[in-house]
Amino acid sequence: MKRKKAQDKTRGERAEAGCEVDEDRALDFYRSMARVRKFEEAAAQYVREGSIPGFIHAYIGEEAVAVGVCGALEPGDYVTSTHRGHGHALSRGLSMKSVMAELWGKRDGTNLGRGGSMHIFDASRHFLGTNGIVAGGVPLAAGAAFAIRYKKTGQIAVSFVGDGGTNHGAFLETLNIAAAFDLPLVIVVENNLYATSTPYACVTKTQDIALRGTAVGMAAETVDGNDVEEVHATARKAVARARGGSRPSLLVCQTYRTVGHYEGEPVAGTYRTWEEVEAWKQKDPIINYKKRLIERYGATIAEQLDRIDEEAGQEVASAVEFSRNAPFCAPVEATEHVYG
Amino acid sequence: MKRKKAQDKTRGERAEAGCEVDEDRALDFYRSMARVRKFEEAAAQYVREGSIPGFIHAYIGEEAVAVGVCGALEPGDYVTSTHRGHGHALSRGLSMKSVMAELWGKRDGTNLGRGGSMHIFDASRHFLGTNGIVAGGVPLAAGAAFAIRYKKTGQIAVSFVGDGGTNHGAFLETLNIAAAFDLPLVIVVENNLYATSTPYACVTKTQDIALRGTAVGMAAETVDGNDVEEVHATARKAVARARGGSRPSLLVCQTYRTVGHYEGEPVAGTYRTWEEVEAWKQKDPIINYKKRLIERYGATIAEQLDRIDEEAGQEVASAVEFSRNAPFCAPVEATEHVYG
Amino acid sequence: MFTDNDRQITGIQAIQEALAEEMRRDPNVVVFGEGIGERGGCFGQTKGLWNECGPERLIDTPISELAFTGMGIGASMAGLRPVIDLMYIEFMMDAAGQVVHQAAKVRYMSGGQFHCPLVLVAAIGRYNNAGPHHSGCYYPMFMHVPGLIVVVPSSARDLKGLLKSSIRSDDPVLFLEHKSLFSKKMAVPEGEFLTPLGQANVCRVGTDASIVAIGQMVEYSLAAATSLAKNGIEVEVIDPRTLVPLDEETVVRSVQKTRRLLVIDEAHETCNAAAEIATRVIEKAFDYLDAPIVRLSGAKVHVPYAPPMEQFVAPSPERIEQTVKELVA
Amino acid sequence: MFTDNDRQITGIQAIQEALAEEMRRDPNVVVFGEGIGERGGCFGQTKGLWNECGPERLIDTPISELAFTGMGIGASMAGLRPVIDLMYIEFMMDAAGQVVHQAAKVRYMSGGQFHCPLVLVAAIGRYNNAGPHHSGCYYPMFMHVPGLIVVVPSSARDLKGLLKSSIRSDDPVLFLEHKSLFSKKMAVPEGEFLTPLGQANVCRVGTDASIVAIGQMVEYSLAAATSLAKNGIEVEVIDPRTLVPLDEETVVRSVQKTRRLLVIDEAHETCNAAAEIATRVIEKAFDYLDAPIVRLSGAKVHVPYAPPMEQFVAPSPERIEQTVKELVA
Ligand SMILES: Cc1ncc(C[n+]2csc(CCOP(=O)(O)OP(=O)(O)O)c2C)c(N)n1
Ligand SMILES: Cc1ncc(C[n+]2csc(CCOP(=O)(O)OP(=O)(O)O)c2C)c(N)n1
Ligand SMILES: [Mg+2]
Ligand SMILES: [Mg+2]
Repeated sequence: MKRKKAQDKTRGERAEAGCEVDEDRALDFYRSMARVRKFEEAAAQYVREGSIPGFIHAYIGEEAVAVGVCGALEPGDYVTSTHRGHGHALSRGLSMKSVMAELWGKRDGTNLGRGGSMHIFDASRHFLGTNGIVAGGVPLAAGAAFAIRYKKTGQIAVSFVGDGGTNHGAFLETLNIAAAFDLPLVIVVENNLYATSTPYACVTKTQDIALRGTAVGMAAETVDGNDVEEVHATARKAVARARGGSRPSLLVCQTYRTVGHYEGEPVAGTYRTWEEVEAWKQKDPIINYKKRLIERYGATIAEQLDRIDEEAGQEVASAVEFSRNAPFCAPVEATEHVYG
Repeated sequence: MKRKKAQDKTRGERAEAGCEVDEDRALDFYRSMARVRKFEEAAAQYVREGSIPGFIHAYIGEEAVAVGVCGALEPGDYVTSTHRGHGHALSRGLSMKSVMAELWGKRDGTNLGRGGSMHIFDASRHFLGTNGIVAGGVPLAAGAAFAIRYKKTGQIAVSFVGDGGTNHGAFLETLNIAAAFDLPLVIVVENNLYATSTPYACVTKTQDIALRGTAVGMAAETVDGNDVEEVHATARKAVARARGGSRPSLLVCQTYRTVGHYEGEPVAGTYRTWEEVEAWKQKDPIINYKKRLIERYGATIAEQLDRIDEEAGQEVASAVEFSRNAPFCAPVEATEHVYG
Repeated sequence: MFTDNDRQITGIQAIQEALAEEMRRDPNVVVFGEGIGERGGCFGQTKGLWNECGPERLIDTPISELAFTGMGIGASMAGLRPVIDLMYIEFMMDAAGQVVHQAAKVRYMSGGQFHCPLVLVAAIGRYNNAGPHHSGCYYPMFMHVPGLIVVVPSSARDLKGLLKSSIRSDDPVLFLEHKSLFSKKMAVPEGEFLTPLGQANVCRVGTDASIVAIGQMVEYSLAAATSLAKNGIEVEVIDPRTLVPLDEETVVRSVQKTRRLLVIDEAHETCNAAAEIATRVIEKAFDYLDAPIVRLSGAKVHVPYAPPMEQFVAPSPERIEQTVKELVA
Repeated sequence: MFTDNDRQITGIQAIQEALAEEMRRDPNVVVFGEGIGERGGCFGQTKGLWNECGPERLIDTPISELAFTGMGIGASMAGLRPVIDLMYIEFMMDAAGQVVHQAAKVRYMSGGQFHCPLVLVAAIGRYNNAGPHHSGCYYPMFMHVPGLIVVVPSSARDLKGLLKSSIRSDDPVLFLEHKSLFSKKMAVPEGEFLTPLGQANVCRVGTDASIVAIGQMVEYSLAAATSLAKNGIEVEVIDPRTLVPLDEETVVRSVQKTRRLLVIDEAHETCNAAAEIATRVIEKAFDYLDAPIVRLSGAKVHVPYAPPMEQFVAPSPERIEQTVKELVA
């Protein structure tokens, strides 16, 4: 399926394509995206300020992918994430306070402050971790998918990976295995066009990532990753294939980060032009969704959306407050949770 | 290009497809294949007998691939090989005596008996080694191709790899890089349908290996690997693409080993049926080529071919004699040729 | 503990038994690897399991070490207890990213939320001229990585007892089988037994010097010890069996008694297990030593193919004997 | 050797200079890595080279560590001298198969027909809470592998001088840069100079005890030494600089003088460089030792994220000082 821009579609076409959701769902999507956005903005600020130690990779501009995909999942489904994983964690229902506290390195973090941004785990949410190793989570998700099928539990597994990750053996090998073994797995590529500073087009001859799925016999689709409803609709089909028929899918979401690779990197001017960034900001998944919902449901909904924005901001502020005041683990606790 | 069996083609079609070569060339092809066959038969015998230490993977049944491809190369071209690499070594002009002596672990071996069957190197032939690591040679060949292009020497690089190797990250990652970087490289897949005991069809969803090339934007063709002239003709095109335009190719050769995975493994009865092996023996690249040349040039050539068989046998016998009597390196020489 | 008339079985049979018993006991045990299905594995290690376990639990993988090792890790996080057969330890290098950064770290990073109960099985050691890509030991590289248990058995009995314990471990285990054990027949008791991880085996009691030997070096050391006994030299031979965690106490106690220590390790010398063991003894029992600790190791070169050179690069019973004589002189 | 009024530059600038000089000198030097082209590398290590060298010699790779490392090896066999930038040493695990089985072995296996003149560059060590996937040292794993040279500089001067020597080496070099050096300004002489591989640096002369320290531990040890001197304790501080080959002689000579040895290594304890150094000293200078060798190492756990825990897992100047006091007591 060739990508078709969201704005190219009429409302009728969207409904027909099964993209359009009901109002409650739409508000959920919007809320989820707004929460991620506000979270990332705050996290970035506290990294700049130095109160969050370490570094983070913000998900700003890509929120529709995590929200659209995770909206298609059941609570028991397994998810592996990336170095840019706060959005996945929040969209999977991890406690915002705990995720924020993890960034602050605090004991009340999802995993006691031992991991930080690139190592967020939550067993209660079947969240198998953000990951500091590019494509490192892809085989893990395939393994979870294997376990699921073996135990016939009816769950599925989802793995997020970047465009850069699709050139790594961990992704490429797993893609073949997932297809060969009929694993109940959805691999979601977040194609934001760059791996750090490297344009995907400079390290590949063709940029149609979905072909890699097709080549190994896997269902593969490409969607507008900035359109939460399109992502969601396609993810639902992929999830159904996995859950119903134990068939894996490759879902390529075209998107863009409108911030630097990590917080602190210039947004543009080095390897990306300001024009390019600006053009993508015009396609902002949250702003445009707000516009679309107002078009669709009329001005009355604007107020609700504003309230959602506000609530998300408050939730983030209270997560920050909580994290700032939370205690660290004692230094000697560093020796726990490892054998030998 | 869909594979078409050699026997399906008429002579006219073959000539038209640019497959048919002149008589001298045909005799060369036959001689090269016969030499490899006789070499492998002898090596296998001396492994069984215990006078060759270690183990070997014989190339019997696949000779047309090495001979067809290497026949398209210039002396300066780089080649990387596999664990099943005697055929590649001989087809690249390595001294048969030295290769045999390497198998015997002798000082007169290509590399002083330090490597044996899976580690045959010859710098004078730009032969970058048989390899004990599946797909281990593929990135090496890409590197040689990079060096060539960088130095503008007009050489090219060729990498042989098995079907099993095409599921390894070293192959998959390199495939993308070769395409992206326009490397003067030909990757030759020897698809003998099995990786050890594992049918390719059991660990892949689709068996069209060429698709993997296409998916990353590389020229890819599939040929009858038991037809030396078809292999050669296609290899020539790939070599021309590499040498002329610095464009890589993936060349998939469908073939079969009519012996066990390693010498000592039963030929059939475990993971392969006798019927399957027998059917492939009917497609033996050497016997059939002999038949075809007799058809083509008449009975007079039969005598020449018989003489070639005999000469090959004699050459092998004298390589064996040489190797048997050659000295080992002194034990302490094990400490040489390594730093630190 | 075991009677003298134990039955004799090969190392491979011991492994088969351990797998069969554990797979029967626990349906969460599955095996991933190349050719470990109907074929029974490259060394026969899964022979006889096919009828009982079939393709659901014996998963023939493509040659994708990184991915199928990672899959095993993910499966272990989701409740299975995979045994991942990597054939030769050399091929574990292609899976090192997943082993070091995921398997070894998941429990630690997640603050104990996730465990990786899996066993990475691989064959090690010089054996019959397999050449430089099929003869290495390399366990010291993985001993360095926190979170990994490293087991190197030296007998069929321990192959069985330790493999069973490894499968029951909640932490990832590297279970490394010296090829010299595969076809050798050795005494193994009937029926089920476990050998605990982290417990050394004093294979021979002695008073004049202690030898700590790993893998095939245990056999070599016992041969040297027998010969030395004829000269009135009684050496104690200790097989640590698990290198991580290391049973320091048994080693230190022995050194306190004999006051002399020889550590024998087939792995290349630099940063090997022998260096770690020697250093621990220095840290814990320096004052008991009457002579420098001596280390005999695999040479600091790769394992060459030709038989005379291949033999040269590892300690031999003769060299061990000679070294002990010098040590106690 | 160098004057006091050497100019001060950062570690990254030192690396840039070494690369620039060597690339100017030898057209066969090329750099492979992620983002090392126009962007100048994740740490700025190739900044300033783009105009001169361009995309032909600064090759931005996809995230395919195994393949581009293997490419570097193949290119080196075909006559180039690649510098392969792996960013963090963690990502070298994904290339371990090519590093261990090809780069380290080609010269040996081929009987000296082929050489691998290449440099594998990676950043190591705890630094600013990068978390468990970006804070490791791991050099001991690679020290174990014959055929690899392992270099761990501890100053901007050595970063420059050793990188230049590494690029000129005909054997593969792991060149490991501690992140703490990147933005620190240190004295580096103007103009070209080489620091030889295999030669330790005696950073401070002393009589009461010897410290062998690696990477950032050199800085910590010198701080401890200054403080100890105020208490009248004079320690000798030795930086081996290259761990393989190791300048045993300098270490042994120092121990013969001071009769006490402390080895400090940020890498996890088990089978680390400190274990190797301690064992060599036992082998060569046991009789000179007046006290057990002491080893201070990175903890046997991964490097956690939270600042207090991160600090806890490596030796500190205070712990070094305290340990020396106990050692000389
Ligand atoms: C195996 C590995 N190699 C390199 C890195 C360094 N690194 C971190 S993020 C990144 C870029 C990833 O690009 P992509 O997969 O497209 O994700 P994005 O950052 O664009 O979301 C790189 C190279 C890493 N973490 N792991
Ligand atoms: C990385 C790696 N994994 C596993 C092996 C063990 N092994 C040796 S040959 C082989 C099968 C290779 O199959 P294929 O690539 O199809 O080549 P063929 O033997 O059929 O010629 C395997 C699995 C190896 N040598 N290297
Ligand atoms: Mg990206
Ligand atoms: Mg094959």
